[in-house]
Amino acid sequence: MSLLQREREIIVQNEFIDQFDFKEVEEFIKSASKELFISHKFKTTNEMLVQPRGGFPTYDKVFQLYKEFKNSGVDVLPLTIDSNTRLNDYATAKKMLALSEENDVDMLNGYPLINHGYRTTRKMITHYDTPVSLRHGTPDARLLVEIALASGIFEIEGGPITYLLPYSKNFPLDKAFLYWKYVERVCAAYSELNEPINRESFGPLSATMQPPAIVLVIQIIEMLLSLEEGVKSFSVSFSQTGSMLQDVVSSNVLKKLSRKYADRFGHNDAVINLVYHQWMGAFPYNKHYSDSLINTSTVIAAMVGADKIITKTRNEAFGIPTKEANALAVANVKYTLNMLKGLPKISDEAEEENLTNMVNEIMEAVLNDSADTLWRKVFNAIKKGHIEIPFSPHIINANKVITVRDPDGNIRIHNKGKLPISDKSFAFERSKIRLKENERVVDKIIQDIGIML
Amino acid sequence: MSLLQREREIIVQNEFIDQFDFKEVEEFIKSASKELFISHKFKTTNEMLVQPRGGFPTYDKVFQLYKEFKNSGVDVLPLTIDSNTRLNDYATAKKMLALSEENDVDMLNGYPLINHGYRTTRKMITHYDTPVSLRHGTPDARLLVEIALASGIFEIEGGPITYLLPYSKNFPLDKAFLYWKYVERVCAAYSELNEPINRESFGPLSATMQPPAIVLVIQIIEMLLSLEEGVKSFSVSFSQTGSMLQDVVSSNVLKKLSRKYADRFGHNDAVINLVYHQWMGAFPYNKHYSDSLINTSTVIAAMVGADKIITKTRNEAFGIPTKEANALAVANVKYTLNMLKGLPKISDEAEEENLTNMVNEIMEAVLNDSADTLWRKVFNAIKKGHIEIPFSPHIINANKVITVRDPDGNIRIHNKGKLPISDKSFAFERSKIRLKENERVVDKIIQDIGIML
Amino acid sequence: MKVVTGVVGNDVHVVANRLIDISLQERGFEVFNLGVNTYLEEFIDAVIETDADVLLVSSLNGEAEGWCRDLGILKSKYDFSDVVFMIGGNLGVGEMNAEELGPKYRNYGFDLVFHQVDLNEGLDQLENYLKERK
Amino acid sequence: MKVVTGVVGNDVHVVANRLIDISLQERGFEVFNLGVNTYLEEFIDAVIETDADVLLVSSLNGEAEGWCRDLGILKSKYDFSDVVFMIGGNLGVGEMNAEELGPKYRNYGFDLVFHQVDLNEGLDQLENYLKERK
Ligand code: B12
Ligand code: B12
Repeated sequence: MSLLQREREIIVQNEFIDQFDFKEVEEFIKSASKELFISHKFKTTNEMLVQPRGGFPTYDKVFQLYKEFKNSGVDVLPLTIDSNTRLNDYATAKKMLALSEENDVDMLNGYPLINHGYRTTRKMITHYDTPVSLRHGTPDARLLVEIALASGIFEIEGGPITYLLPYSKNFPLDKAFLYWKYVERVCAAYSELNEPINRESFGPLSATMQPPAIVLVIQIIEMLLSLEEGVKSFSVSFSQTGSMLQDVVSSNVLKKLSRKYADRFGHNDAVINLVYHQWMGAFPYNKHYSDSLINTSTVIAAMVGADKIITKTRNEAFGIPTKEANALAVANVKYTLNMLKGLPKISDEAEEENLTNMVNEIMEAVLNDSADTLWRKVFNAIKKGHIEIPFSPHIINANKVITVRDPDGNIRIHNKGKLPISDKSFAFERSKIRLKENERVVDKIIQDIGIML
Repeated sequence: MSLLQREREIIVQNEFIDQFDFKEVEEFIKSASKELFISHKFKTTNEMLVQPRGGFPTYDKVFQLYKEFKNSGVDVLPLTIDSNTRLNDYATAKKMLALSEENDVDMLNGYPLINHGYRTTRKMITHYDTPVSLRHGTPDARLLVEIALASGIFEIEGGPITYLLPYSKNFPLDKAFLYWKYVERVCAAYSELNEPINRESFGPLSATMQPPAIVLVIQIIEMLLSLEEGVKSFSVSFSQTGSMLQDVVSSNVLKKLSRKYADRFGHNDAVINLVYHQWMGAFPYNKHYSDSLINTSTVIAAMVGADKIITKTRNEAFGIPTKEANALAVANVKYTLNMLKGLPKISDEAEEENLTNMVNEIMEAVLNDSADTLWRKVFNAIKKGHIEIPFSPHIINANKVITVRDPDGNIRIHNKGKLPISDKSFAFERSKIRLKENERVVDKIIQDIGIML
Repeated sequence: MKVVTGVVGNDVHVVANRLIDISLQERGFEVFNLGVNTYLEEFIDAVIETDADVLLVSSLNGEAEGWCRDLGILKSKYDFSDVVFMIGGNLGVGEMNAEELGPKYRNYGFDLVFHQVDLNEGLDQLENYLKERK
Repeated sequence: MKVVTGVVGNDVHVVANRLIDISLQERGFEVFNLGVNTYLEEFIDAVIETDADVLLVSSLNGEAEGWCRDLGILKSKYDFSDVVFMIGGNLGVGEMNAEELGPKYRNYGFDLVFHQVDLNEGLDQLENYLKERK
């Protein structure tokens, strides 16, 4: 028995789940409907796929949610996991699930997949026969991903960096790398049975003043870590920055460089897709304004040429959206995508060059680290502050980089901290920033966080 | 006494209005608040001005409408005139106004300005101290414009072509030219007393499958006819075509050519602004989709760099919007414009060149006509079918031109009728069209009219 | 079958009118299209002149009510018992309750009333109505 | 004045927490920021250790209720009569009725409850509350 298989058997021996039947799961995946694979859908359509977010504590509510989504023309269904499960706190999740079921109130902000188990969940997923994407934010997602795949969820979001720095306070980084290696390997193994399992990185990060250079570096790294383990279908992603041009520039550079680095590391056969997240930052409390914001995101997604868009709802500022509000958002996005015609090809040479340079500079610094494996190089890079993200709650994050918006809304690097970018690149960034006389950077940041309010 | 003044005195002797006091009106305009002049607002702001449409039969309802608009942050107020007044049928308007006042139902689709009179209307307009734009669609607008200007309405929309071909069945074209000459002269005369009166052309025309070449030609012609009479502030306009790129191309070419032709005819001192109309064609019955459509229009308006946007509402398919729905639309547009950052500069050389050529070709044919004055040349051009618009109800319209959409939504000239465009330009247009095998042009047109449904 | 059609009153919305013309012809009707801006009297005259079976009135700009209230008086002067009177489009100013508009226009003398109903649906119903009447 | 602050439970929303830290300092408070993912027991310990005047709990991910129901039990073990207990952020899953949430959280043992209330408004009210109590 392989080492991986040994580890898997240990992982699935967990008091919160029933007996895990590897044989049966393998059979299920082997003969699963192609319709469940987003990798298949990407291959067979030219249209941008629309995927909402969403998950409720109980099976019934998720079932109803999916029904609404299907009526609204959804392309990819989400399964959002509650935050206790994300932190492997299955006991609390169980308690809250019971409370939710008894009292018909939602005591969890997502679906506790472990507690429901794969036998139950699979029923729902095969019933709708539509790709489902696992949305979690879990540093140690080994068990969660086993259960997800066994349920028929063939797209797994996340990664050791993107599901750690924004989502955890002190989960050990090296463990996250190893646990995600497990996830990649399991996905790679199942990918050989049918259509490929798709892995997706989470580009929005902390969704707050993230500079594209860092987002792109992290996207490329997580892609490489995944492809290295044999994954063949990968989605890179980023979220609306607040500047239309910066979105276009980010997209152009990300498409180019993700392909370049994949090829450089010999993964020429890997399929790479681009996912765009509608505005992930603070939303206005006015629902009409939220509608306007969401629609504007949709237009931009079409202009950047994303392969999939992940939607928000008019309820975002208030709380988990009702299924109706969520499905409405999907229908609106579908309408707009369908109606949008004659999209121009946009680019900005100077901006694209500078972003390309910054990404390459950081990548070179990472790859030049003396460690023996890619994940260790990246681990060191994060420890050294060569990679860090603004507004991470994690203790390992360097918290030296400071970003502000320029007058066009572009997120610019104001303090570069330990980021290994050249003086020239940094000078370009700084040259765009305009602070008013006596304006304090902190006040500017507070204002820049709230640009959509 | 000048000839014009003699004509004016005759015009204002109308059984439906009270005594018209020219002296008093002149005094009023001389000392009117600068805030009432949109020409002043254009000069003093960099932001896109937002103007809704709207008008109700009774004074009170318009007063309340304006109040809603002001609360929503409106920049320019509209005064939309009912369709009887538009056709100079003041008797019917009077009857319907009385019915509306008695029964508290709206028996008119706009404000019957003649019946209300300028003394009453001026109270409302000076009360809000905000520019008001007259929206009508009247071939013979002489009396209406006198009353409007006397009321403090310092932007007059329309023109002899744009308010005739889409708005009338058999009103004589030559009369329209002469009556609009009157309007231009009155506007020019008042422009010397205070800030300039702004004239605006109505680019949407019949709002249905209008090819940009024709729209631009008509915009330029109406601008020239107006500047020729001494008007100093003019707005050219067009409405969303259904293709983002075609909107951008139209805008770029219209800005360039309107300036070029104004200068060529010696009107270097005239200020020209660009107005963008949100989608003017058939709206969906789903109000959320209408919201999405409207927001998309707003994004495009920002991308084309309009100086003013004219808004629609989520009620468009249903009927005249309530004041609340109308104000909501304004607030949403303001929000989106404020939130949109980092807009790219877009252009498309080949498309811009072809559109420029077509406009120049038609303009040259018009200007080469042997008639002695511009308006007669244009009159002949329309009679000859050198200028015509699809879906005009007017008997003089040639009805030979047929347009269809290309796969990117661009409106293309499929039959050129008598349009004096070169073979090369026409070949460019035709080369973009793709009809399915055995597809009938009429079915394609029906489908192309309904692209937003 | 002969149909007289047009847009009533001071209404210039011509797009639907063009489509109605085409659709009626495709369904095999003989069409007399008076176009936009047509007054009730002109419609009545045309029905008599052409000996039409159907009068199909459109109205889009919301003002139909004002123009159609006198249909009863006009109808009473002639024998129109064989003619189908039909109206459709957007039959009120502002957002209307379709349920209220039906009885109102039937009261004025219309047999078939279609507020914000798709053209093809309306024409299907017309054909059914004609069939059943036989 | 000393304030202990942090985000309760399995909640990683750190943005408001950073702003709270800055704003409290600007208003002259001495701040002990426990950051995100802080459990009720840790808050209580910190209040005792630092002898704080105010405990300012944030919760954004909607799960505060589950984490705060035991506050009463914990409070009953110590004398916290001088400490202001305050909570704010997004205090329920889904769209909530703010009027219902106030009494619920006050019942758990909070003195000041701010559901979807702007930070500065909340801190103004805290300062008023502290003034009035004197
Ligand atoms: C950015 C964001 C994220 C980022 C967070 C990055 C990070 N580490 O900080 C990411 C993408 C990682 C994220 C993850 C998740 N998120 Co989140 N997130 C948001 C979002 C869009 C903005 C939050 C933000 O930063 N706002 C800016 C700051 C400055 O404002 P604020 O946090 O709202 O705080 C203001 C006030 O509340 C107040 N305030 C805060 N605390 C206190 C305390 C007191 C005493 C007072 C007076 C005031 C006060 O002060 C601030 C300024 O006025 C909100 C939705 C929104 N509000 O628009 C959702 C939101 C908070 N997230 C939500 C959820 C559910 C999650 C997830 C569980 C994922 C999921 N199921 O969808 C995970 C959480 C995992 C976990 N373990 O907690 C929900 C919470 C649901 C609910 N309450 O019903 C929200 C509301 C979105 C939604 N509608 O579903 N999220
Ligand atoms: C394009 C348009 C214009 C163009 C018209 C160009 C032209 N000459 O045709 C322009 C810009 C010039 C224009 C002018 C005006 N318009 Co206009 N216009 C529209 C708009 C946006 C689309 C109309 C259209 O062409 N639709 C496409 C065609 C194919 O569909 P349709 O007309 O809706 O018809 C369908 C059905 O109704 C049905 N149908 C029609 N007739 C019949 C008959 C029968 C028997 C049946 C079964 C079915 C049927 O068949 C069609 C296909 O299904 C509509 C709003 C909307 N619907 O989105 C407003 C609208 C019709 N206009 C309106 C108004 C008020 C005006 C103006 C008075 C200006 C103003 N005050 O705002 C002037 C009219 C002046 C006048 N004298 O009439 C209002 C009517 C208000 C109301 N009913 O409450 C509308 C609804 C807009 C609004 N919400 O305010 N307009």
